[in-house]
Amino acid sequence: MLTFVARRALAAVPVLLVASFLSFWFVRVTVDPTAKVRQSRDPQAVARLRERLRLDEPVVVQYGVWVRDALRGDLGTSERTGEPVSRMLRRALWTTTQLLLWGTAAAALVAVAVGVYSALRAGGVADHLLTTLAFLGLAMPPFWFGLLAIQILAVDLTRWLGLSEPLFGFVGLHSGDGSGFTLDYLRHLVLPVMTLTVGIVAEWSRFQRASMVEVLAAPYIRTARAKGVPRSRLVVRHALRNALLPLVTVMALDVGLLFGGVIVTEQIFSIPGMGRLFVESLRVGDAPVLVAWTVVTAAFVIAANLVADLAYGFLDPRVRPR
Amino acid sequence: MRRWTTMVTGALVCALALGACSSSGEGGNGAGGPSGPGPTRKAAGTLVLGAEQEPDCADWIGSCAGSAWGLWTIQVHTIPRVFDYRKQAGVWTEVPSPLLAGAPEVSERDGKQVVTYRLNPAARWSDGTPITSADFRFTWRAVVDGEDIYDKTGYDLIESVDDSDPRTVVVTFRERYASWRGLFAAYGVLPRHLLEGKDRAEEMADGYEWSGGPWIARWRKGESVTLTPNPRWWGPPPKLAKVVFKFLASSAAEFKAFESRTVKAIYPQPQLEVVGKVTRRDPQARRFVTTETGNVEALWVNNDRFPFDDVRVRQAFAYAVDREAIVRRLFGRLGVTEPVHSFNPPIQSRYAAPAFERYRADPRRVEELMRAAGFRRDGDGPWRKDGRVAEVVLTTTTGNKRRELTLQILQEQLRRAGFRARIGNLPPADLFGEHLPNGDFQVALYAQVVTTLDPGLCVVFCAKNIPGPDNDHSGQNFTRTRVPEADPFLERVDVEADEQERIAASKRADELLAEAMVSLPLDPLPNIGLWDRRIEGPVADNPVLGMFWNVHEWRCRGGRC
Amino acid sequence: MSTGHGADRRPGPSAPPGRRALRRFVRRRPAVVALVVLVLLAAACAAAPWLAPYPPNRQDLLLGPVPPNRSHWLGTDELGRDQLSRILHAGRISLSIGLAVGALSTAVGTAVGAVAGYAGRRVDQALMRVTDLFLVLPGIAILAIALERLGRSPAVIVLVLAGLFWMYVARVVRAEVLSLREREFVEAARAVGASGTRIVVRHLLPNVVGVVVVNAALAVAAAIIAESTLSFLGFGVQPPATSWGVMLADAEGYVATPQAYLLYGPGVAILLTVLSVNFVGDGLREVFDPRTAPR
Amino acid sequence: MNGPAAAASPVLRVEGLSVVLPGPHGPVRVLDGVDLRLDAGRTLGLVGESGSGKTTTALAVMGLLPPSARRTGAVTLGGVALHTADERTMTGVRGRRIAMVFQGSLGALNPVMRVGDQIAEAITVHRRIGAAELRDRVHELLSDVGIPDPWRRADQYPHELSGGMRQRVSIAMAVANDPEVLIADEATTALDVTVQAQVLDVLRRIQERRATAILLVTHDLGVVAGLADRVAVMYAGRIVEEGPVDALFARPGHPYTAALLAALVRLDRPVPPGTRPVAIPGSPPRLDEVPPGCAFHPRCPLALLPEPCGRAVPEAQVATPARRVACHRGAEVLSGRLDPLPVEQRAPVAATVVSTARGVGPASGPPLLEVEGLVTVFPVRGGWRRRVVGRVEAVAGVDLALAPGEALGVVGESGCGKTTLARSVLRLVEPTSGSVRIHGVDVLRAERATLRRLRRRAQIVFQDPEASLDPRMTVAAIVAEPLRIHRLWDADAPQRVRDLIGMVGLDAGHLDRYPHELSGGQQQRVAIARALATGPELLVLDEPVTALDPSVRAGVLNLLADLRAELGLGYLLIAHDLAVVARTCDRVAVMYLGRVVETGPVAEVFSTPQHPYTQALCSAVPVPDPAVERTRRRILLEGDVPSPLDPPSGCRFRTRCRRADERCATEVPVPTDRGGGHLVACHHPGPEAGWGS
Repeated sequence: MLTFVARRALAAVPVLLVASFLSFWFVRVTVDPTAKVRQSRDPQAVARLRERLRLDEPVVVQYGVWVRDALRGDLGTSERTGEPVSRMLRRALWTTTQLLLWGTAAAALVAVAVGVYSALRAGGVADHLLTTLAFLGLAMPPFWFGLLAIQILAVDLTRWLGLSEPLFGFVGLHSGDGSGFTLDYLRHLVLPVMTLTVGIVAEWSRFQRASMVEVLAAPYIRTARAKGVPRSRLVVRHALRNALLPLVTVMALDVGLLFGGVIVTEQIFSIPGMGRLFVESLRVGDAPVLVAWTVVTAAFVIAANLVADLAYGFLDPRVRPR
Repeated sequence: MRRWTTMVTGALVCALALGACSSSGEGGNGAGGPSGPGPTRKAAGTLVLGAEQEPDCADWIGSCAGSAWGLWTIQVHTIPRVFDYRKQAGVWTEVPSPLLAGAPEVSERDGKQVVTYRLNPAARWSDGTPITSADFRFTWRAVVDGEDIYDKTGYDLIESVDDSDPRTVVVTFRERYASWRGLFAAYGVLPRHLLEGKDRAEEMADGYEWSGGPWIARWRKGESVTLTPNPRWWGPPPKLAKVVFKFLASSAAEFKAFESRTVKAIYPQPQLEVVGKVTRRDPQARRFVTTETGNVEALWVNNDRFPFDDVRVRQAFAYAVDREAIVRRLFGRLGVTEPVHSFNPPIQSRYAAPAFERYRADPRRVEELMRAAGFRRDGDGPWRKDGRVAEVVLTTTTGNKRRELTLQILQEQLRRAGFRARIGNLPPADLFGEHLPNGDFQVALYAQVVTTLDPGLCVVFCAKNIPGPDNDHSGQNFTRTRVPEADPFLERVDVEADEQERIAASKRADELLAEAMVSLPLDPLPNIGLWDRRIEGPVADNPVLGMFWNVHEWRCRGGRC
Repeated sequence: MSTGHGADRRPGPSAPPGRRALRRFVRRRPAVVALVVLVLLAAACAAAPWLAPYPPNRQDLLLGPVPPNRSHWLGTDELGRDQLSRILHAGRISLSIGLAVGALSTAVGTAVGAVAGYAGRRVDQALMRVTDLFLVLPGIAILAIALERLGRSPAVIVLVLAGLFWMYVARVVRAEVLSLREREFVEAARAVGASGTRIVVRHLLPNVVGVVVVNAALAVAAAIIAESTLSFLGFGVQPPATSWGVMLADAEGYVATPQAYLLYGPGVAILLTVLSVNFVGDGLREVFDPRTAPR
Repeated sequence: MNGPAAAASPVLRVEGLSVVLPGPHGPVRVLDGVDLRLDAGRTLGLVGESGSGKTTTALAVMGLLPPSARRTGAVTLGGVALHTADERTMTGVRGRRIAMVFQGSLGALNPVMRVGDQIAEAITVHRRIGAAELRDRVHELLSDVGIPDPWRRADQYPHELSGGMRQRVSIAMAVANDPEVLIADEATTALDVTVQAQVLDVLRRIQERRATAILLVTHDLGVVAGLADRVAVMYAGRIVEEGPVDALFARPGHPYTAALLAALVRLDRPVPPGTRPVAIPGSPPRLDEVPPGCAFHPRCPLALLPEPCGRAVPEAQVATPARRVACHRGAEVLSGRLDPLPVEQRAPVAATVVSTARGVGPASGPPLLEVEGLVTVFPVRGGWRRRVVGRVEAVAGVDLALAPGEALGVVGESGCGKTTLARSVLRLVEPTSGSVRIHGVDVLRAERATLRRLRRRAQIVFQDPEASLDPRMTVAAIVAEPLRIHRLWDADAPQRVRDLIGMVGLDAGHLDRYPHELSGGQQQRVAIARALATGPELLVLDEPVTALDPSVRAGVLNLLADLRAELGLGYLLIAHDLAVVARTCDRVAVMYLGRVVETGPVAEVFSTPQHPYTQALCSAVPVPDPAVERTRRRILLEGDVPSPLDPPSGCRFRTRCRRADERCATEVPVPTDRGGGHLVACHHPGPEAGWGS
């Protein structure tokens, strides 16, 4: 098993290399890394920067230098803040990882529950209602959902209930300058996680429903019924586990898409994660951050896919490595 | 000459950071006398305030100089400066800060200008080390010798800083320098004993724990700045136990945060929907809206580019634009109905002549001027000359909805006047980093923001400051303005010590610039503040130091915020 | 011959698969309703120049924002522009972007998927690596950088969005082709001597039409959402052109203000369109799904 | 119920069972008044073709119909009325008193549960039991069904077991609580004959030991013959005939039963030359389009039309005390006054299509097809980069020769490489070495153009007719495609397409149809027409009737025989069903693990097999004669086919051969002629004592 993990991880390296090169190249051709320096009144500054980034050499060489530095843990220095990019990314990634973990967990839980319930009541009123909701969730621009959620669940609710503080926070992950895993933190997570996951909850629940319906029609379910397995055990022990398998793959693929959602969510909820780092860096054309950002994000997605592969192997004995 | 650059830099950084650039006003209400510990009351309560942007870094004399929100959230509270800004007799003026024991003295010695500051003996850093003339000297050297210093203007004219007496700072200039009041004010004074021999930029960039002001600031990147009282502060102690600036990423969230009282005060950009929200009735909220700002939002015209390389076309352009309609539409509900008529911002109004008042929408004048310039027009079609269409590309920074809307109004007005107008917005970095310096634009909409009371337009309108080989392409005259008659007056404003002469020169320059219609000032970009009524204290705008500069004097009704 | 003709079970004339699919689609009520809504919406937008009560960019600065009333059914915005007219015109751009992205990504995806699925190991692996690569790259970020840097014209939006969507179609088509390739009719064609091109064009592609159409519909919906999200982040089309996403993003701050009506029009337009497209796609999926197809 | 006054008390009784399912065009009556009676400890065979309702009957008895089904009638199990029982009660009954074994597909067992746990679950859901006792019980059950090494097997997952093994697990699960009734629904259908024989043996032993009553649901009358006491035949949702197995086989009372029986081939007797299987026209009706009156009447040679067969549904008539026949003319048939077998009618084949008609039967002269030392190796990929981790010699050195007009059958069980052989011969898969010559032209080394020309002369018909026709093409387009590809499309071509369609027994009305609108038999005829379009001399037939219903098979086989006679075609026929080869071919080659072990004239090989494997194979085929089947000695093979990834050394069959000795492990047996072209590749050839009749 361990060698399998190692091999899969190793296999991801070339993908990461090519992805990082593409990201690097793309940012280089689109974002001028000297833009900010050019506003400085020091004419030598641009020349110094050009030399440091080897802008006069081919992109491949620049990339090579970048990789060499990156392997030493040096992802460059932000043009905007002068801070080491690696430090900025570490900070942002930690915040975003929290969002993604909570988001994925909550979304999976809700989606599976809804999907299973719908599948068991397939064709019923509840199923139709949940299907309609899912379609609405899919059709809703996520930022739109987030803004409405803030207005209704935070602002209006606060006023109606006459609270001095909103029930759900929507600025950052803590109120004031708090920190740590507290009730306050959870209250701040609710709205961003909802916004981040509204689309995927809808999608996953639809997927889970379909997969569950299919599994419920599988011959082994009939076999289990024929031996007298009661319904509850049938659903949990036989149907659910099999129906979860395909969802795992879909979830992994969607983590990449979630990164898009993170950009919007963090923007709306003022959360200092990868999304906001990206938006801020893009606005000022902070090339070093943008390069590192795309590469790290790609690595994150690759890692997520890897985890999903391994999870799939763990869940499904048919593909379990020996 | 130097303030303008600071200002311009400020404007750039500010605009870069997406914003309309405000910087603050109305020290009003007779806030805090210079010094002397008042009756000590126990500091109580935590106040959470909204900050619209996060500063990029806290290196106030280096790469992050002029960052408006950096100034408002950290710098004013921690860096000692020689002047505060108060409105006296209806005019914004510098007053000595608690750092000084009295007003600085300006004298002449051996034909050189000498400024003497006498320091308040109680002034000390948060570690107890007294603030001395050595710190002034260190600050001067740090600016002059520093590598990434954004603006050395003024400091580079200092010949020496005498620190022989720790309590007396004697600054000797190489030549006369009218704008000396900006020195050690915008940049403040840095602690020599903490920074000497170290990489200052590195030490300060991510925030610092020392202070020479009422608060000690702790900056949590991305989330907040927390101010706690500086126990060694020699002035009246802060009345609050803690002040937190939460960074808000979007203006929509900003208002909701205030509405739900997640934050208790905000200082928002005057976006359109903001206007609606500010004017809504909320009995729990207090507000100010002021046009007395250091801002001038203008249509900056490239004087080198067809068709605006012809003064008559520029004038026609000015007559084609209905500035009043635009200002009324944008800010009418805030009570702002009149465009600004000078490039000197409202807080420098005594240096300003309402020279652009002449340009009011007038289709007839447009017609006359265009024909005089050799343009012809068929019916509703655009003006043409030698087969070339009078086409205008209007540019502003992407992401600013109000400015984008403004351009849409302009587009419509220009179309009617016979100009073919296109909108080509650019990311701030591109606009300020590339297109403006290279002259690769036609008409750009952005604001200049001034954080000093000293006037000075030469840096943006003198011909010698057109970016080019002579000034290492570092000039700030992006509009390529060449009005030879105006240049002497503009230069004089920078050096003239006599106030009356200076005012006269400035007004004359205004007239000449308006005559040549080098660019078209639009509006003063009002400053807006909203706060919960439970906040007590002198809450008001300060056009130089921002709304929160005296937050140490704020408290909450009943100690609860 | 003794066993001659089997009993003809359906005496009526036989229908080609397309007509059959149509017939089955028509039986799905929500999908049909959605299709009607979609067609009406698209037609209204297409006819905007004739249908809209005002020119979309005509300003009335004195009027400013007024709530819906008899002369402005959906009210006016800050510049006094008629919302209904703008929504109709914006729809042209939103729908065009959606359709173009759907068409482009489907075309590319189908071509890549079909080639990868049929050509066999080496080509397949190469193409799939490329596909994986695109899936790994942070899509919306690339998109934003591209728009910020290459200009925000609808063409760039379409190109880049399509560049981010084709992989999904490619994967589905490839999987479908791979399974079709193993079907014996393909082998039969080879046994008869058919060339690779003929097999792809005559046998494989007609049989993947189902999944392709379904995925194209989903791509259209996703593109409209993506466009609105980009607009929210400030990367929408340039004025005076506007799209639903840009209108919605412009109205973002008006939640819970007297101008909140500005939010409803474009929001409902997006919601309705995407909802309809999804319903139609879902209907198509069931029509084309071999598992639900009765023999 | 008009049943016989039997002495034994019925343990399961089904009376007037009807089931209606919702369909796209309204409700469909899938079962119509089914009466069944199963006595304790006895076996009832329920026989019918796909869609006849036999599985629905089984599910209805178990209460496992989908919720949308409406069921009427009574089901009584040992005095308990199941038709009125609620779901809770049924859950308690299922698996404890009445259990079911399903068709042994991989999906019948939960893929993510260990088989031991699945068996254990069958016990624990019905009673409390200690962990140790449970484990012992599971292992005991696994041994009971003949699974060696039960301790290890219990910890494996279904995909790690072979098909036969899985089916044994299913049986173990079903009998875990010693139920009174065991329903085996097509329990051996997907299995190879040798494995089928093993599994049937397990069922037989279980019944002997536990006196379980078995309802044996199958489409294969042969299977029923050996195991059942009574037989019920279903057609279109009704029981058409029921009776004791001997009497029913000896003298079928319903024309349908008679035709099914007549279509069976007995391997224990040589096929009389020139005989043809009796073909029932048409195909079984879809349940939503059941003809009025007797559902069988459109296909029935005895039907009296319009009255009564076209109008009235025949009631079950009690012919003798133990027999019932639901046929208007059943009495006449049973009394022998009427022959239920249809009279042969044959339309002449339009021979104009193929210019050169050749003689029937093997002809002398140069061989049509020569295969020498053919080896086809597949790489097996695995691991993270899908690298080649092993090689499967699917075809491991095969020599064959086929004379013009000759029909050679290739038989063997799944995985023996026969299908790969078929595809290799036409180079649909790329062989690794050896040579294939068609009329002396080397196929394997042919250039593209030569290969194209060859493909006009050699064609293939696949197993699954539906899969082998492009669903988006009309019949006309499908048949015309070869002509277009080979640039033979001219003014006469449309007529040629019509001729071809006529030749395979369809009419021009079918030309505009799409494949899905045709029955399986019709689809296969279209596939044959396509294969004939370019006038080939060699047809490779890969399991041409396997996917077809038994009543339809004979028609297709007859067609193939006729075409061969008319057109002088050479056939290379691949089949797992020995009967098909016995009927159609002149010679047969028996394959095992990629090698031909025995080859020779059909009659000789099947009547006196020399190779132990051939003997086991022939022995495993059930004989459709209850008397013989009950008494004959079977040669049961041990274990499963070894993995082709790692075939045994020497003789590949040695691991399962009772004659094997050291020589077999080291030396690959060379085919030796036992006379008359009967070649055997075995170190110890010879007839098995006691084999044959």
